[in-house]
Amino acid sequence: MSQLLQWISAHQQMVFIVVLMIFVGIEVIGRVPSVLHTPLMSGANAIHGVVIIGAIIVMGQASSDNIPALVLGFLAVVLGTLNVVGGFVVTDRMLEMFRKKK
Amino acid sequence: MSQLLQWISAHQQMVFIVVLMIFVGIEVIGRVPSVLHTPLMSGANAIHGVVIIGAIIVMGQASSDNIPALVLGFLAVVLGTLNVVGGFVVTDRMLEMFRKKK
Amino acid sequence: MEAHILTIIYLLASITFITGLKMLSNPATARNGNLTAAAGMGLAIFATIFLYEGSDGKPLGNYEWIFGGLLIGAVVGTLAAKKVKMTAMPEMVSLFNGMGGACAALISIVEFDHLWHAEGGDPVFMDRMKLLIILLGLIIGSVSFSGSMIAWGKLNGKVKDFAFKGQQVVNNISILLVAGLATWMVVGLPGDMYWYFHLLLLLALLYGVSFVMPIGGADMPVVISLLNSFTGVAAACGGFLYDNQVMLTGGILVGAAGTLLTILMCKAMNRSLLNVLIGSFGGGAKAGAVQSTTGGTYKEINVSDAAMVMAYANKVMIVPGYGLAVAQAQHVCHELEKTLEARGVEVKYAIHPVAGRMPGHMNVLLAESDVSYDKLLEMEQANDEFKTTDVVLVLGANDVVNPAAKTDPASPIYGMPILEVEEAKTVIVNKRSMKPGYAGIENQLFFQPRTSMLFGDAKKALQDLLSELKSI
Amino acid sequence: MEAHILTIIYLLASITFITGLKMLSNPATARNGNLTAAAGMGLAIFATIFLYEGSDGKPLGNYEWIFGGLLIGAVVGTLAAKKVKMTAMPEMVSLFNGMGGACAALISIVEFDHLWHAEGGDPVFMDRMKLLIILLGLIIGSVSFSGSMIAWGKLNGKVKDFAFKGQQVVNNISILLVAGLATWMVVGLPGDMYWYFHLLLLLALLYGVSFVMPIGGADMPVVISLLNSFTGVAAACGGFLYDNQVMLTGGILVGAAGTLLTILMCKAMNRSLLNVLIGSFGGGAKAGAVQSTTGGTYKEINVSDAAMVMAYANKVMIVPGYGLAVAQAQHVCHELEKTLEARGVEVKYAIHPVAGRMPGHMNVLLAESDVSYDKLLEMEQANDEFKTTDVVLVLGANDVVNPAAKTDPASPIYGMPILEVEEAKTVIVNKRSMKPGYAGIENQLFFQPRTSMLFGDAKKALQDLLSELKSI
Ligand SMILES: NC(=O)c1ccc[n+]([C@@H]2O[C@H](COP(=O)([O-])OP(=O)(O)OC[C@H]3O[C@@H](n4cnc5c(N)ncnc54)[C@H](OP(=O)(O)O)[C@@H]3O)[C@@H](O)[C@H]2O)c1
Ligand SMILES: NC(=O)c1ccc[n+]([C@@H]2O[C@H](COP(=O)([O-])OP(=O)(O)OC[C@H]3O[C@@H](n4cnc5c(N)ncnc54)[C@H](OP(=O)(O)O)[C@@H]3O)[C@@H](O)[C@H]2O)c1
Repeated sequence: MSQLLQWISAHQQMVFIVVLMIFVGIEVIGRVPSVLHTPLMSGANAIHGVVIIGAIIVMGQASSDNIPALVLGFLAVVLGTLNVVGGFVVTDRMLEMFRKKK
Repeated sequence: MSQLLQWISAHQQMVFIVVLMIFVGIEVIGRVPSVLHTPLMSGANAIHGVVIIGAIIVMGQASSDNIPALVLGFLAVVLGTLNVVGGFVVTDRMLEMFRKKK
Repeated sequence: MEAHILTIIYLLASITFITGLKMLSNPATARNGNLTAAAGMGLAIFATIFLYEGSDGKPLGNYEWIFGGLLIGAVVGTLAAKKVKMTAMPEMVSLFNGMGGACAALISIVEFDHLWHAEGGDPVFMDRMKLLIILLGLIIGSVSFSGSMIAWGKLNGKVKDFAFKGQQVVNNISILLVAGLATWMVVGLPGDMYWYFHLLLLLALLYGVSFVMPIGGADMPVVISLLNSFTGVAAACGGFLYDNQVMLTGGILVGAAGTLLTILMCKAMNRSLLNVLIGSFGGGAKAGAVQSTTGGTYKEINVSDAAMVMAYANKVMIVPGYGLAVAQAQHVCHELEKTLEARGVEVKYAIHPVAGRMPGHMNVLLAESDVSYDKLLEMEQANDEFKTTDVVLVLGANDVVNPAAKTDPASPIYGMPILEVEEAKTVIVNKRSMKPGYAGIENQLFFQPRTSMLFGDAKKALQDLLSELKSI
Repeated sequence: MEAHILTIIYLLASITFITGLKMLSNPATARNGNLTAAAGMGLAIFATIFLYEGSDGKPLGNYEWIFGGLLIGAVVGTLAAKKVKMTAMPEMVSLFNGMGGACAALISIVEFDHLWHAEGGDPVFMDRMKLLIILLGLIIGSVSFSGSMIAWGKLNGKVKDFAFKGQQVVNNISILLVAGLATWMVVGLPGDMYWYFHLLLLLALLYGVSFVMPIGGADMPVVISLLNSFTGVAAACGGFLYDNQVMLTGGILVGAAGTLLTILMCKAMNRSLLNVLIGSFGGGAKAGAVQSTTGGTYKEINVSDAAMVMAYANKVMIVPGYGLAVAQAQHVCHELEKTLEARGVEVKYAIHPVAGRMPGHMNVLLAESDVSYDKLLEMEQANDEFKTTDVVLVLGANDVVNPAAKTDPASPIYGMPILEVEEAKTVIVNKRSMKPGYAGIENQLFFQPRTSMLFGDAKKALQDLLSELKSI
């Protein structure tokens, strides 16, 4: 428990960022019309693809004799990229549909 | 310039907090009906009275032989408290008016 | 351990500020929102006093001074806030806002002194970023302080509007001067900085005065809202200075929300912020100047006829405006409403969002005289009901019922949504003369065939109407 | 220097994520919002590759692997996203979401390995908080991965709904098991943790499967949205692990927004999230069970009569529903619309927000067949126009036109706003049988005097109508 308190205190700014971000996330979406639910979900899906950055770091820091780390890291990069690229492209396609004839 | 860059980097989390807070501030208020403009202004006014915390720190850290610091610090505490207490009380009075007969 | 708990309390306080502000922007939760933020603030204050540790690990001292200051501030603040008249509330807010600004400036002064002495009077090795933050806090706090004082003076009539040709130019030059001096101090770290610092303080205070001076008294709510967000930013500077999250978040929150609120207020009047600040119109002084250009003929009605028309109507709609507030006629107005209702007439109020001189002015005013909440119609509702209304009684309102807002693109109020009273069968307008209102423009409504003018001070006219009604 | 620039780029990227998401929630700006966020993401990715420095100050290596991975992922992702059919998009999103979850889990696996080897295989001195974060990332990522895979399988029909009695209990026990094991690992730091770690991975994967398995296929959009926010939180764990602001903000942003979006989706169907997750109804399998309780009599209409009625109407309103999507009849529908318009009949579509099986389903479907955007009326508009409509053609819709939502408080859809088609002069309902729809309840609309049933597959019925119309 006291370890947790200490950790929070040491990372207080990160904790603040998390809390603020929660507010931002909730507020930003508050007024979305239901037609946009699917594209919004898809767009958000692409954004959490930011996990790719972690994969890149893992990959980039793996020492070249650590085969398992290299393989797993490589897999992570591929999957993360799929998430990001596929996510944004599919969202764009959905939204294109909506606006086609406007 | 590079000093600024370095400072931003060193305080990156604070900078993030500021940016996020701006988003929060804007989003949170987005839908206020105009009847509430005055109480909202007044409530926000009370909240920036949080500057009182700075005044308390100044006051609490002033060495007891530093008369100017003591006097200025004391003044700051009084003014800051006026801001906070007066601000919240006056806001409450305004809002009481609105809800009287509901 | 103390420091960890303090961190968490600060986090909680920041959350109460955010949720409090959010609740404040909804009528149903507003009051609780204010209390929520206040509770968070109280927590943060006491936690700071007892748990704060400086960078050297020492707790705070000088408790007697701190509590003395808190006590004085709390007592005076509470009394002032409780005593103030309803209509004087905006000036009270301005005063409190000024206090906050002054507090921020004082902190900067003391911290500059520390920094100066720490370097033994030679600023060559000063921490530039720290200096920058101190100067920012000083400038913004001072401008907010002196500007708020002027705004306060204007609202209670002690300070008159004052502008001269080229004022805008002088203002722009002074702000450039302030910014230039501050930049130079940070970049050049001049040896005689101590003196420049106080020059900067003086300049900032003066700028606050000259910034607010030319703006019309009626625009003060907007100015106060702007200065309010300034003080927020000044408080945030303190947050950077002490690496203090709650000051940072609270300050920035108000800075951002206040700026948006200022813009929303301007929008509600269909003006831009720039337009308000440059003060192109809005001075009460100007109101007389533009009057009566088209002329045309209008009908007068006398008190007994007006009383008769209303007594035999099915539905009367009252449109209150600035004149009602000036005449302090809200109580008589409520009397009239009750007398009419006793005769079986349905009476309602149509509230325009920017009627009067501050947002919500009419709601507060009528609430003060015990008018029931569900008799107050918002603009949209009211506009739906005018068609079925027999008599509209306009009491000291002008701009908010001016059809030019819909029809005349050249009008300064063009585009502002208005109360469409001309849809009712009869319109009776009470004001003292044919003079225009806040926006300084003619009102064609007064010349329409269905409109009759009932001249006189609102309070007097209502009293006369009341006694006529009772004798019918 | 590089590190400073990287920080600022991360800040920019976070801002693009926030503004992008904000723009995505408004139809006019949605597409640009997506591009904005994508641009920020690209920037962050390349800045990381070239500017990132580990805690030891070393830049990243293994460029060939990184770029190889990026290239493969980008090519496959783009192709998949471009090739997928419009109606299969939700399953695509689910697939991509699973990839993100897997990525987060993989990161945790590698980092656990590092941590393990750094301690030389003895976890006594492990950093507990770091371990906790790694485990959280592992669990949430794995659940999101396996859950998304099942959701994907359900949507494309490869996986069938499967539930047994007590499934809910088994689920609750497994999540408790997962949480308990993780807590014990963090608190007890057992020496054979390496094995427990992989057990945890397995359990989490299994939980993801058993969590999604019992939920009805039609509820998958809600589940995907929930898993989407899970992956966001998993990404944020990575942010904590690497002290990386952009992962933290991006992840939490999606976590919070995704959770809210999930709730909003449920609300639009007038259900609670809990109700969806426990799967009390919603399985397409159940639909047949509750049917035809009240009975009553309904009228049938044959194709030529239906064609006649529509051909001589002034205004026809088409209400598309899930059946239209199943029958893939959108193109024929558009044909019908054009043919009617050519005869001078005014044709419009009334779009209910939750018609079909995913939000916006009908809009996407009709857009695919080139129906003009301004022919699509939202629910409120449509409800205003039904009074002046001669013929309403309901195509494979059921719940969204069920008057029980307004009249029967006992009905599971009570309170959901519906399309009030019964206000029109004539209602023609096309479906294959009298079976109920998604909610599994009877529809009184079918038994009303103004309603006639046109049985048959939507595509077939429309083709028949079309040829009849051409021969009139
Ligand atoms: N609410 C806000 O937040 C706010 C803030 C700043 C500015 N404003 C502006 O203020 C205006 C408000 O419109 P409004 O219609 O309420 O007021 P208005 O347009 O300013 O008109 C008020 C009228 O009341 C009359 N009047 C003054 N004293 C009176 C008395 N003792 N008895 C009877 N009548 C009296 C005046 O005519 P006589 O001189 O002929 O009597 C004047 O025409 C808008 O233009 C708005 O943009 C509003
Ligand atoms: N949009 C979303 O986001 C979403 C997500 C999850 C759940 N839901 C739920 O889904 C429902 C949507 O309502 P809805 O009115 O669109 O659909 P519905 O109530 O499910 O009704 C669809 C009807 O289409 C008929 N049908 C099926 N295949 C057909 C075919 N080939 N040709 C002609 N008719 C066919 C079925 O009747 P027969 O079997 O007699 O043909 C069925 O009654 C709501 O209850 C909503 O809450 C929506």
